[in-house]
Amino acid sequence: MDDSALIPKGVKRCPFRQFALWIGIAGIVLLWGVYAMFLCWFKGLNQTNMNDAYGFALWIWADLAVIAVGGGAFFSGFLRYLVGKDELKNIINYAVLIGFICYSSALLILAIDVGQPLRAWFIFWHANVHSMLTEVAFCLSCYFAVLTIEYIPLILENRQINKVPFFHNLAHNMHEIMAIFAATGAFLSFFHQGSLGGVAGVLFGRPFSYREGVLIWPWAFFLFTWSAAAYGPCFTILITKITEVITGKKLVKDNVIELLAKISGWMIITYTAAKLIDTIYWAAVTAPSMGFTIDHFFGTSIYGIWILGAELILGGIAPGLILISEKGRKSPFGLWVAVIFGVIGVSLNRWVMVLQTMAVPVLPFEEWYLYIPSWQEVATTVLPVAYGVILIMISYRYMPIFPQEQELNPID
Amino acid sequence: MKNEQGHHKTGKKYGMVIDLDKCTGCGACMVACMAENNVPFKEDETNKLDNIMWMRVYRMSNGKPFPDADICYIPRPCMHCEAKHGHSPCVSVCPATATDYSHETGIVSQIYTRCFGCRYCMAACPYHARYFNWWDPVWPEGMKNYLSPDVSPRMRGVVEKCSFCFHRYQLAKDKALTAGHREIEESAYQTACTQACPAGAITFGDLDNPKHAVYKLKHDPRAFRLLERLGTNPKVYYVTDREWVRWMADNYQDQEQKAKG
Amino acid sequence: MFPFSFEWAWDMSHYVFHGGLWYALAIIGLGMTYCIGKAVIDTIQGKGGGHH
Amino acid sequence: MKIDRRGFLSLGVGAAAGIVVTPLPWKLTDDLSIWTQNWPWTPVPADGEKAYAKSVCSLCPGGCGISVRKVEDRAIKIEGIEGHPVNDGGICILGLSGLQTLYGPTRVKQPLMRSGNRGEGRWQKVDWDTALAEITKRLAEIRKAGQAHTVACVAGSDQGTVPQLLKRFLAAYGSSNFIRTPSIRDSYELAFKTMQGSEASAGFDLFNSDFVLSFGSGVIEGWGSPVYMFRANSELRGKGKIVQIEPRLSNTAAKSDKWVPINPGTEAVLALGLAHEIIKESLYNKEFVEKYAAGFESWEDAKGQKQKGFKDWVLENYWPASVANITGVKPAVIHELAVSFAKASKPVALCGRGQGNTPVSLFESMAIHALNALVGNINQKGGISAVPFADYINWPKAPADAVAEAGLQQPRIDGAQSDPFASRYLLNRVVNAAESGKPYALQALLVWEADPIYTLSGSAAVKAAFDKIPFVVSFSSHMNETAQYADLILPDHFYLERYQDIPTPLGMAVPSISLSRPVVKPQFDTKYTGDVLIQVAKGIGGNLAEAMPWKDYEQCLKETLGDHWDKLNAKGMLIAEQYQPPAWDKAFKTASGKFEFCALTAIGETVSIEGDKESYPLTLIPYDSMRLANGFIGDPPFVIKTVSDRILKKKDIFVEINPETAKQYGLADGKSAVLETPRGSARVRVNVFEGIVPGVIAMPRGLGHKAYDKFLAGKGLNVNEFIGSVEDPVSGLDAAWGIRAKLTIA
Repeated sequence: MDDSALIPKGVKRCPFRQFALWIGIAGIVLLWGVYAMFLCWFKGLNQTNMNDAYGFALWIWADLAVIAVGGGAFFSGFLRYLVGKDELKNIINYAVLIGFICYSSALLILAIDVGQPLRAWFIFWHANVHSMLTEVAFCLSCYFAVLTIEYIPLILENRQINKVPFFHNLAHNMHEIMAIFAATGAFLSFFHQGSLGGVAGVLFGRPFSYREGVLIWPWAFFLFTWSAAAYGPCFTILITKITEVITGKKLVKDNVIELLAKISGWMIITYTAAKLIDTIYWAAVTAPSMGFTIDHFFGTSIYGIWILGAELILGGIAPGLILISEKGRKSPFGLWVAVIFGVIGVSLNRWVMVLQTMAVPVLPFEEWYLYIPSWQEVATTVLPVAYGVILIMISYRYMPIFPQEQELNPID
Repeated sequence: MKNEQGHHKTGKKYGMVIDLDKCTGCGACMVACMAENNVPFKEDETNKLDNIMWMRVYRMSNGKPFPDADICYIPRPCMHCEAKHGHSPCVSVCPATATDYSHETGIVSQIYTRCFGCRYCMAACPYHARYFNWWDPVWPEGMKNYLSPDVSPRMRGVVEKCSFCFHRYQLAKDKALTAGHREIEESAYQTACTQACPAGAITFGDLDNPKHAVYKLKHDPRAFRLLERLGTNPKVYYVTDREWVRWMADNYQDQEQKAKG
Repeated sequence: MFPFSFEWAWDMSHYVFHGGLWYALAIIGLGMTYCIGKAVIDTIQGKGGGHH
Repeated sequence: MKIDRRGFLSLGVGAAAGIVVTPLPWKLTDDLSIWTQNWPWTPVPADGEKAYAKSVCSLCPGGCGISVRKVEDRAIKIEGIEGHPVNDGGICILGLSGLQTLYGPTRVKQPLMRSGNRGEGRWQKVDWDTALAEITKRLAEIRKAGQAHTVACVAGSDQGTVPQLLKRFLAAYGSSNFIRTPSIRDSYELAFKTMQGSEASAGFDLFNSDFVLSFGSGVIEGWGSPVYMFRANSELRGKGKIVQIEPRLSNTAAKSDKWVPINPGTEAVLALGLAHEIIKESLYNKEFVEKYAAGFESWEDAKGQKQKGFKDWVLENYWPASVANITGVKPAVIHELAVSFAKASKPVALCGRGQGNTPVSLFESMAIHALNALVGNINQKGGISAVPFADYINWPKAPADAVAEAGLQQPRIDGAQSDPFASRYLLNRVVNAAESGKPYALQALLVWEADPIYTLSGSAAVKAAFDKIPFVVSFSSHMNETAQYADLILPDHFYLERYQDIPTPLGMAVPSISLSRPVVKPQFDTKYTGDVLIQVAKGIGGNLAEAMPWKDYEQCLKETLGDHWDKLNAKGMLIAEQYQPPAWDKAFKTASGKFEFCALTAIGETVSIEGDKESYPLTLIPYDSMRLANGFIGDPPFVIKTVSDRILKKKDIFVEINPETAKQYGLADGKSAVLETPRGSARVRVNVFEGIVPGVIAMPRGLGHKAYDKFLAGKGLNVNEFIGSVEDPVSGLDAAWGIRAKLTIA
């Protein structure tokens, strides 16, 4: 089959057979996930290893993590459209695509995670405005709509679709007012990223994750927004770099990456400082007032104090320092290390805020609760990865994702 | 969750006082509750992390070696907390308003047909008083016969918990209305566990009503609540002579114990 | 979500929350209406059509 | 019409937009959510007229008043009756779950005849005519062959009309082999008989005690009438002291004011050690001991030989130091305990381990009862009293024909009642007798409200004995182990479906009668055991028919209760309110007319258990829990659901051992181990528990069922499979309190 008519002009793509083979491989993984998803839907959540102590588990972690790393989309949009960092237009498409994948995955996982998916719309219909989760749901869905709006023009710019005048015009018009959408998206993101932190931070029955705060917002609220803004770009850079490795092409110019890396670096450093202060205050004041000590929270080998160290040092200080130093972010190795550590660091933070919160015994006669996900949970968590790979492959092949690709990879 | 400040004064605050020295750990409260509230059961119930038990009797141990070892049973219904904001940790987090704090009774309700199973309330509850229906409820051949029409059986995928036998409150209220009484008698509204307890360890009533037994009992100097320092303001009190139980119940550390007493 | 559902209350929480929500929804809705509407008009006026 | 790409795309987008604008998706979404709220497989219980039916629970001898909530003709909840003298509104965990058995799959729904091998579970469903014809034919044949005495009956009680009808049936038939299942009742009845000369059961006025000295009795674990004792325990809070002497920190021990850990099986020695201190300190009740007791001081008998009295015997043999050596209780503790017990104003000592489902040796029950005598708290407020058996059954003696006369001439199969110290019933000996065919081979066994295959120690031997009995009939209304092993099941109505008179609840100090009344109509094709007996008697005819002159059981019950019938129907329970236990001068029907300490000094020592110390360094003891029913009915699903995961995890049972012992044998908490006793071995899991005497392994009773449903069957192990019967040489009772064992890493 020849799909050359669909491929953007001026770029080179692999043969269709090779493309189809990889889509097929990812498709098998996807199907495995879909099978597990249907098991969960038809047989119920007994298919998971969640239990009454672990009402929130792997999935909620995956949700929080993909939304955090998907924060690259809103923050790049914020930087480009509102702050005016115009260079970022060269990576914004990809950031949007990654964000779209992350957010759609998050929504899909949520649809599997709830016990009554067919009633999930009650969260909107019977909204309890005091719940952080309501805020998450609303902002998440709205922002997903924004991401879709941001992604649609890319689809419409496909060579064949763009031939249709209506679509051409629609894409053009959407580009025109994209700043308004991006601003709305940034506004929504500030809230839902924060609310995800709020989800854990307001749990005053769970001294491990509970944080004091301002008005209705616990400090974790702000830390989550901040960390999403800080680590989201790391993930955008990471995926861009991986894409470059796989395609064997340079797709985005170094100055663009370095700008994003620098901003990310400073965000990480400031975030880590804030997180450190938060941690100290929590360990010294908040938790003890509730009858808990730091030893209590880090009582097992899995949830040892190492996890806090790893999060703050390896996931915070290290990538932050690398990225703020010019030498660090300019060295390919430094950049790789920083973005990988950064992404792991923020994922670890989300893990801790969800799973360690559940694991720590609160009642005096309880033991630590430990949990290992079932294959169905793993499969449904891997599902979005396969789906993301497929969507990136299709988008990269047929849409003009990287504006600088043509310039950087001239076809002779 | 309407902010009905005005109702606070006229409302009741139903609560419990459990005498841990009388409690024998026999488990009658657990079964009374399951029988009253159509709680399902499954073949293997030894995984205590997925067995629905609105009223669960926990076992505390003083951790001392033989022969100074001591144990104490501690029955744990829903605490029907009334924390800072006038409601429990779970009520404010429910995104779909499927759980609510009643200012008329002080009872935290759960609307099963509203709940869509996000389990955020379970994450919020430090007492593990909330249970998720991981399975469809299935009753063996013939056993559906004993199901009570007063409490609807729950479907798979929703959270359930102790309601302080709210249907009994409604029944008592209806009865009082028909009889022309303004007040519900203390004895007219009692939970299934209170009624069943063979040791008479559980006392139930309006914590704010000086005529009710719980009012006096909660002021007992030996009375305490579980995890009081979390600020959940639970409506279930415990009484015991055993000091180690009182210390442990609120996670007092050794050094705090020394400082305090 | 709507004032006619029973859990609705006319209080500050609802003003703030739903104010923000409906504001965002309005921007998204109006923005998209504008884009689609303008694209329809543009198309009728014969703009676009692959000779871009 | 030609559809080009552009048209197609517009059409698609148009259609999608169109569908969203229509109400269809919204309607569907709404419908789907409504569907999830009314899943057809989630039951909706039918509503209807509500009513309460009052009755008495007979799942155990506790005699609690119950009030059953009904909707139309469905029973939906069992509750205790407020103000009831036994339970005052409270109710135990098993009583609460009665409806699960009533309606559940374990019921025997019609008469069944075995079609496969014994215990295989293959049955032929038959109608009552066929079933009755079968039992009548079999029993008539045995009788005709002159083997009437080889028919025996095992029943859970010997009081009330059904056990009396069984007894009467056997008597007219020609057999004296009516046997009650063993329990602490046997020990108490025997102690009363030997020391006080009374035929009576034991009553305890714990509500008015101020010092309860319990030798392992699970006051809050189902000992006596469970709910009554729970209430007494609560009543005692702040008013009196409870001291629990037990190898294990049971719930009773944990709730007591003091737990005295003791080496298992040495309770009698400790009791006498306490007696030693009480006598030495001269703290005993002088009035009682001097005026109303015999054999306290040493005396010279008619032949002029010096006989040692209780006092000298105790002072010589039970020095605190040596008692401490045996029991593991420190001399200072013995002394302090003795003093505080004797100085209390209403002290009482109790015996019977756990729920008292097994007897203790006569030596033990007498030693402990001697403490009550020393403090003079017999037939007193707050003490122990001998409660006369109910006297409302006054049927004329069953007429006997020649066959019956001949049969009754034969000795009892269990040799019970053969000498003054022998127990009234010795079911444990039936096992040996059936196995060996001595004194004669059993031809038929009728089982009512008992499950000997499950509850007797040495399960394998019991089963082997059953194999030798050609005809086993069970009257069980649910499929328990013995029913499963029977040849014919003639299911009785379940307790909620029938009338039944219930004598004085176990452990209550005042005689009473209660009446169970049907709260629902029989759910299945079941029949009163009384009716079966009447019909079989009529079928065999002759003197048997004469002995059972009633039309049916209900008529028999009504006539028997006479004036009480109406009152019982109205009140549920009749208490002899005016009853006062006889004063000391009239209380004792012994030869001396006094309380006889000498009965104790006349007999031997404690019973030691099976197994040698070399091969089996540890001791296995069973323990009881309210959450594990271990009698003729097993745990319904609700009850098994409450069992701790430190007792049962999936299908594995946990045994408790002290950390020191665990360390010694390299066993870690939660890990698997192999338990081995002279009677068998099996894989268990280890629960390292600080509340148990080192060297002891404790295993719960009530698990390891092979009968019942998937909720109970196959979970854990039956401790009776690991413990063998050990006969008390004096009373003949099975006094095994444990067995030697070893525990090794699996």
